[in-house]
Amino acid sequence: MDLLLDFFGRLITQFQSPALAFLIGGMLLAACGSKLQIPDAIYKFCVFMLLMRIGLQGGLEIRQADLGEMLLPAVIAFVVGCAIVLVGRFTLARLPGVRTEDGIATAGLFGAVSASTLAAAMVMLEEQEVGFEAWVPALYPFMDIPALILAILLANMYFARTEGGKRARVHAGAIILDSLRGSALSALLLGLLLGLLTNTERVFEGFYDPLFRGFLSILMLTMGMEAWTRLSELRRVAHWYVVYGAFAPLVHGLIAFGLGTIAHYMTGFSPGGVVLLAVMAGSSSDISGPPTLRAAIPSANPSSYIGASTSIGTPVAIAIGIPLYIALAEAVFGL
Amino acid sequence: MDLLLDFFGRLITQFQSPALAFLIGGMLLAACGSKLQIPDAIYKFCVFMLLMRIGLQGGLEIRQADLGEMLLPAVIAFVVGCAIVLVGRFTLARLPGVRTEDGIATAGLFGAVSASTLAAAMVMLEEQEVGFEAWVPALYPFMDIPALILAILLANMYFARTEGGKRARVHAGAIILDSLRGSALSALLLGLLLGLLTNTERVFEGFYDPLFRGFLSILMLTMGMEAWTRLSELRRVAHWYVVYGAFAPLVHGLIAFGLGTIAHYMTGFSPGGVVLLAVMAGSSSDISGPPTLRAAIPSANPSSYIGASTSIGTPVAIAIGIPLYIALAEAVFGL
Amino acid sequence: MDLLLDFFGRLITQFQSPALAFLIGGMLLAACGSKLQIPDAIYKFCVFMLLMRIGLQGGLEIRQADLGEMLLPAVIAFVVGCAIVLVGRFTLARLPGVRTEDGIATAGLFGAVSASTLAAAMVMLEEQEVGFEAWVPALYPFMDIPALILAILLANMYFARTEGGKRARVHAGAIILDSLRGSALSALLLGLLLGLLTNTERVFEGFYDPLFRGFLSILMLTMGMEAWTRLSELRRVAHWYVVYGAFAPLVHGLIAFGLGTIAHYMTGFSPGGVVLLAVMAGSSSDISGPPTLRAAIPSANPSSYIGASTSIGTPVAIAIGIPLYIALAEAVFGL
Amino acid sequence: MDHHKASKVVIITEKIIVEKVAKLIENAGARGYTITPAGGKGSRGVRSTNRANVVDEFSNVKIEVITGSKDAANRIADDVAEQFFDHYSGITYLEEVEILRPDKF
Amino acid sequence: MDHHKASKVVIITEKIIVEKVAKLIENAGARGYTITPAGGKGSRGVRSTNRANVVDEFSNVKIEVITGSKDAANRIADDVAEQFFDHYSGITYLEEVEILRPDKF
Amino acid sequence: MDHHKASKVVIITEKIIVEKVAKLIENAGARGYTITPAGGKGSRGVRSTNRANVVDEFSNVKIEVITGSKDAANRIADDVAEQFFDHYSGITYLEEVEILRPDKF
Ligand SMILES: Nc1ncnc2c1ncn2[C@@H]1O[C@H](COP(=O)(O)O)[C@@H](O)[C@H]1O
Ligand SMILES: Nc1ncnc2c1ncn2[C@@H]1O[C@H](COP(=O)(O)O)[C@@H](O)[C@H]1O
Ligand SMILES: Nc1ncnc2c1ncn2[C@@H]1O[C@H](COP(=O)(O)O)[C@@H](O)[C@H]1O
Ligand code: NA
Ligand code: NA
Ligand code: NA
Repeated sequence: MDLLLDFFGRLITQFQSPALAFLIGGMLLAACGSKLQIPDAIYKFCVFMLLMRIGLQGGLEIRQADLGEMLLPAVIAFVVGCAIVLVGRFTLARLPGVRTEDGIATAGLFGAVSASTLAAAMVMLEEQEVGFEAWVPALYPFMDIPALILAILLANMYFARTEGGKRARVHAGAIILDSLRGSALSALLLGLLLGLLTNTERVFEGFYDPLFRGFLSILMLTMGMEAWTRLSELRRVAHWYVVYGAFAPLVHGLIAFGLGTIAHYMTGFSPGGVVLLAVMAGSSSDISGPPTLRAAIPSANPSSYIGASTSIGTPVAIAIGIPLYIALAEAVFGL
Repeated sequence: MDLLLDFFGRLITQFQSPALAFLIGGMLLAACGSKLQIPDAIYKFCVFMLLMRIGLQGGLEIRQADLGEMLLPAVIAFVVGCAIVLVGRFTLARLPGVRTEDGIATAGLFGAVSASTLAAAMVMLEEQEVGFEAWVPALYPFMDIPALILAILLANMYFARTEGGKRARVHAGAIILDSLRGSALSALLLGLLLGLLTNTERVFEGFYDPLFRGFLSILMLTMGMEAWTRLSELRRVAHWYVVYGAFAPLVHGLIAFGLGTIAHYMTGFSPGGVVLLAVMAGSSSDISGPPTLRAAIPSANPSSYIGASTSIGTPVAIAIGIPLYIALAEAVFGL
Repeated sequence: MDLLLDFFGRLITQFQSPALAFLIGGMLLAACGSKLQIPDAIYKFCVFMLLMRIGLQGGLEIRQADLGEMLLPAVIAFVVGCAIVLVGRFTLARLPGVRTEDGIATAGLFGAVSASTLAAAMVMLEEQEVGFEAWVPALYPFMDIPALILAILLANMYFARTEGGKRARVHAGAIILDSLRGSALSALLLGLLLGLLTNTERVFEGFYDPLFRGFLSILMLTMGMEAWTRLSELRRVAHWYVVYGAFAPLVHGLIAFGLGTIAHYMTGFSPGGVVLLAVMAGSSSDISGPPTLRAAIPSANPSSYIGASTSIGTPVAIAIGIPLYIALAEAVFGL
Repeated sequence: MDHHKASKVVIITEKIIVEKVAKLIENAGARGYTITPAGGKGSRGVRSTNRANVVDEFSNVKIEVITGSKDAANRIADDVAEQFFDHYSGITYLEEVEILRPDKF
Repeated sequence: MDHHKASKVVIITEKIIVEKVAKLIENAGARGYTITPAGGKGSRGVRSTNRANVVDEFSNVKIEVITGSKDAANRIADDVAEQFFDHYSGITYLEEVEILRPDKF
Repeated sequence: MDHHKASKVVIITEKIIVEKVAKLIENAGARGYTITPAGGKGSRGVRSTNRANVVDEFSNVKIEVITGSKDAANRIADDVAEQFFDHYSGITYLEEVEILRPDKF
């Protein structure tokens, strides 16, 4: 009982975090019909700044890291990414009123990872002074890419069965390349490389790192406005997407949290790392996932999966998921 | 005599302020035909940064403020906003060569408030270490909205009389909502709210506050270029707009300064607050005022009111008005 | 021998500089087909920030400078700018497969100066704590403008001869004005003026100076991507452009380094100044040069000169030239 | 596929009234429209597209409507001109086009 | 100069498939095309041009192809509609134009 | 309202010469023009609209001129092609349109 009270106390403090505040502020603005707009160039710049900062920091710190430790968490990331898609395939995609391909695409998007959500979680962990291994952000592609590939594969298997025709081959290599070339992953990987190999400390410490929080706040504002604006698209699709969008992030996050906790006890994976793993699982891709799915499963209706993710999944993943995992970590690992 | 010399000494120091320097620099660039352009996305971003910073600061500091003190200055702001429009209606709008509706729209724009001018004044007060109450920027809407509504009302009364037809109803509620939803006021109010309710200190101190001056300098540069570029539009309208644009800001500012001084002696309204009140009165709206007036008084010629405001009124309000009120405050309140 | 080893040791350290790292990172991204894009508004903003910072710093420091010292380096800058164009006219432009006007335009572009390259060199000198006179960046127009004018003049002389017709007059005044009005030079000169005449220390120290490195890194990234993307244009022009693009920057830089060294022994021109003079000579104009040449020599094929400069010349000037001159300066002046 | 005649109405006007024009178009029964950013020069001066406009709302847009009914097209052009072009700058004109799927327009 | 009749195909569709459409156009033998940013409203909802789209790839483009061969024009219009408009939103239509240099198109 | 035939000249060319083309249009007696940002591909390679162009001046624009005089339209098309298209990339074509207020064009 005491534990529970303590837990809710911690949870409530998290809600005052500026990242959440700006997210909710953005929703509020859109709800009130504000004409404020963040220009697209600024939005893209914010995303670039965050990913470059995350990448550079990872690269700079990975130099001293023992990458062997990364193995188990990477396997977990892979397993979780695939599991999310499989679960979505056999629950959401089978519900009445949900077209199978739409359900599969949605599961793929929720299995993939949002860099912005990850960035928000990193800021909140830093605020709480909860540490994590330098290589944790590099787990991103291990969860993101398999989820997208599996979803595309499942969609093609479904088409092959229903249309009776010959099964379209899924070019996993092409999809992997496409993901790595996407603006999100390529900025992250470039940052990692630069941080690892070159003298980027000064530009990291004097520019990317101090401006990180600020640009994140603008990004959260934009995402909040977008979430609200796209709510209307959900009206045109089945209600199940709302249900999935509301609960799936937390279920996914808690599964990853559980597996991460096992890794903690087995190999000493840090509590902060467990939280970030849960955040990745709970997030749904906002930058590179949608166009990848749109191109690979063109018959899936984007209103369903983008609506479910942008308008419901992402706000839930950030505003409820992150505080929840941090509070859980504090309770479980006694931070 | 000594007092006057002292006053001019202070006035001259103000002119080296970077905000003014960049404003004049922008005019110079445009006058020389420079091809330098500040992209629209950057301009919008600068405006957002300033308003968010002003709002957050207000919100953060208002927590300790005694809002009762705000009452009298808010009433003054309201009265000044309306007075400016009425004076304009019965002077400018009656001059030969000035179409009545153009004159009314111009008076409305000069009664409304420019957030950029306010920001410039705040920086200059901070440079001089002149303090003001945290809630002063929140006086903005109390002057801005009534001025716009009154102008629209007067225009419709005029149309009703001249066209003899039935008087078009002015939907004050709709105009208030429209103003609050404008990008300027909604960013300011969101900032206030976030500052008041959430833990935004770190992002304020690490991002919005330190970058404030820099983005203001870019904004001033842009406004200077715009002022010069639009000068040509004034050629097509009556000369009276030039006269009004040159003198009205200072007259309005001095009226507000006077009323503010009374509030100073009655309720201890701070000298910095008096200056900012004068600055608001002297400024003319550059972001949300023009589209509001354009939509509500479509027959008014935008070249007249935008020309008078952007090309003459705003440079005068910033480059002469702000230094004047600060020097006055130093002389009157013995700072 | 020892000296040579020492020199190569220094050279290699330079390669880890963040400016180079981001440049090469950009080329890598483009080579891998990354979809990352830096929005045009952000690119323009980065350029503005760098030029304003260089200008302001120059202006602020020039106040204490002895401008008499500037005379000899300015003459050298002028001579080098013209020499580069003349050499290009009588080598590159006479090669088989190279159209004369294309060769002349290319020589003009390589004689002109790149502000971004200059900014990168300034950051690298600051990292090495190698000082230079405050007025060195102000040498820029003394090399840039004469080179462009001379190229346009030579092109017209060539047309007059070949087409037998009357020689089109070159309006040197118009070209000078056009150069000064270009976005690069006008931002630089405005910065100088503001730094010299107004109280811009705080905005310089709190905004333009600290953000300089960061925006430079983004600019270098963009230039790297652009360099790779435009490589394909070179396929359509003679191979000599590749050869010229690869060697001319270093030859030009070393000539300027030599003349600068003479000035060092004659009038005490600083080693850092010598390096920057060499960098200017080795760089080729990327912002204002191309449109100026395009307008003034319309028959020259832009693929040749822009390809040679953007894809080969600039990467060589930055990635090999700057480290080379710094290492040379360390060896020669015993820093 | 069979091709069918249809009409295109083009409206070039100030961005600030784009929503009102869109409503007018929908009320006239058209099924869609396309908007492009535009600058230009007409009787009321030059407008630019991508300068930092302190009063950006005043830049232009080009709105195109394809409709199968020549009547609807005429009505849109006439109504826009009547309702807006006294106070806002703008022009409108019509073109003939060929469409593929007449049921869509 | 002499003027010659030619056809213009206009395709308004989602930005995300612009490269595929461009390939289709080139395969049909056209010598060039022009792309303009566009927003709009059709049967599948409103798209905007310059809001910060978190999923910006979904905004529209307008692609115009001038070609001297009416056949090529028809083929492009038909093929685009068949291949893409089941799954992506978009419209296509044709216009008659007059060109100056028939060898260029 | 009555409708009247008029001509539209379209010029797609490099942004860098837009001012010169505008002057040519005004000298030909046209009362206005509309400019839209454009990218595209022609005989001289691909141009893009919103990448960070280090040499941004080279992206394209589409300029449209409506004029009541078919002669003026022809002259504009011919002159632009003659004066600029040797050295700058670009195309030009004409269309027929219907206008409402013939005095305006
Ligand atoms: N003759 C014309 N041809 C093409 N566009 C025009 C013409 N006249 C006006 N426009 C466009 O319509 C807008 C408004 O015109 P106006 O109301 O005459 O100022 C201008 O900014 C141009 O974009
Ligand atoms: N009737 C129409 N007139 C002009 N543009 C249209 C029309 N219908 C659709 N469009 C354009 O084509 C795009 C896709 O249409 P749709 O596939 O119907 O959603 C829309 O976003 C509009 O830009
Ligand atoms: N066949 C075509 N159809 C449409 N636009 C074209 C065509 N050919 C060229 N263009 C446009 O005209 C520009 C210049 O063409 P060019 O001079 O052939 O490089 C291109 O970038 C395209 O925007
Ligand atoms: Na996920
Ligand atoms: Na005012
Ligand atoms: Na040079």
